[in-house]
Amino acid sequence: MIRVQGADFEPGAEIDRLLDGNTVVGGVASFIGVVRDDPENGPALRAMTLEHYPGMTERMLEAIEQEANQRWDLCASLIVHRYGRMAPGDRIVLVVTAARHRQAALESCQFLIDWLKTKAPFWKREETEDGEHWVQAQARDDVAAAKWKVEPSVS
Amino acid sequence: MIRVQGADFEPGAEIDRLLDGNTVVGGVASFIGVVRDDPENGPALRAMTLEHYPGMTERMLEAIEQEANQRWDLCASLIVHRYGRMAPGDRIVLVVTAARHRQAALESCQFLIDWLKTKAPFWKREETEDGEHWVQAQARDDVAAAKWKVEPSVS
Amino acid sequence: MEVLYFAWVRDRVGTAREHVNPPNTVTTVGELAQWLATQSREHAEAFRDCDVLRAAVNQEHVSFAHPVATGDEIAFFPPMTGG
Amino acid sequence: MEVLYFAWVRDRVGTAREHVNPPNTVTTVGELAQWLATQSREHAEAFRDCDVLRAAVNQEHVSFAHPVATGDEIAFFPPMTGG
Repeated sequence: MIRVQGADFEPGAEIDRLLDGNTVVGGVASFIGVVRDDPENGPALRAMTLEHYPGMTERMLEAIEQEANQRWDLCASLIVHRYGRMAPGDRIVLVVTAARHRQAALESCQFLIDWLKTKAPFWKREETEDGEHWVQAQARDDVAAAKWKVEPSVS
Repeated sequence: MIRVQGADFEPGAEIDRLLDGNTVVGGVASFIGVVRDDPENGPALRAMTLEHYPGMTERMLEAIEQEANQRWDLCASLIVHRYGRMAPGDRIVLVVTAARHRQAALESCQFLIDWLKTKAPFWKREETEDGEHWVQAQARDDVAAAKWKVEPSVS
Repeated sequence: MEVLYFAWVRDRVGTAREHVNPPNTVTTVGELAQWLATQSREHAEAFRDCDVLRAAVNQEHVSFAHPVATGDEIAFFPPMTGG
Repeated sequence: MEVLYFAWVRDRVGTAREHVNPPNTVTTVGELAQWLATQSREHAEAFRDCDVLRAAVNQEHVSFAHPVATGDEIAFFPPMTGG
């Protein structure tokens, strides 16, 4: 299941809902992305705004969730991604994967979050003490996604 | 932080408590181990009982949490492990790791759960339709833990 | 064609969305980008560094060699930085 | 010495914990296991497959070559299957 929303989410409630009544799940991996202030590396962050491409975002998230379910034997999966303005400490993204075996849950969770960081159509604008700017893509994130050998649709 | 307890836990509340007021965390990885019924591979599971070694369990969990914090740059970590009798669908173990960067959170979470599955002093007894038995250690789990090159204290 | 802009591409063009009718000679995403760049000083600025831009046609990631046709929804945006 | 048993080792011995006073010749975990095996039919059964057993002295994992002394807490148990 995927959701793209402006509102915050409750990780515990999301996990409970995903697992409700399921007795074959042995492990649930989850990742929560949080707005981070990084005062050691630049001016203090006041807020950030995530812009997205409505429609395309949902399609891409559905496609990558499907791919995770093809690669790993999962019982359930969930991606919740927020857009809009958020402050340091706010939750941005939630990935939950449930599987009979822990390895499938852990690996697919990592796969999905690596993908989301590089390939999902979101753009981050930061508001700092020094003003506003669009965040540049980081080569490090591309390396993390590339290790999964996901064929990019962009040439 | 580590806790060994008979009572159930709420993953969402545990994560919230761990992060409360923290604005440098960028990612939170978590893993929940759940009692799994595996009807395709044997008689249906009615319940299982986790026995542990009080005192030694806490010492070992504290030591491995410390090791995770030495290997990765973590902001916070939590291990909650239950003992006693549990039914299919019940939560057994929770690992939460929070870090500035997602890779540290994801890797340390996997490291801790691999360790817990093989090295923590817990023993599992299953009650199935066909009777009760102690679960045998699985070679697969040892392989998962060995990839972290944790030196075993047992010769 | 509907053309959508995101992030700093939108900031530079000055609009999030516009309806355009390029000449028949515009048959690919790359040719559309070149033609758009001639439409105003703002468009020229937005498409100056075409190499860093990404494109989608009908909400699918595509290369600049991908064909475009009347009725398509074409988007231009910088590399993603989400999550 | 306090000796603790866990899981099926405890089931076989028939007790979770016992206070023992082995002779002075017992100086290692392995020697203690051999001596315990002579104490009853149940002990003999529990220590029959010594190879699969693990041990701890004062709540630290140790090998069967590890020394034991008066006042130590020694535990015998099968490989862990927790988590």
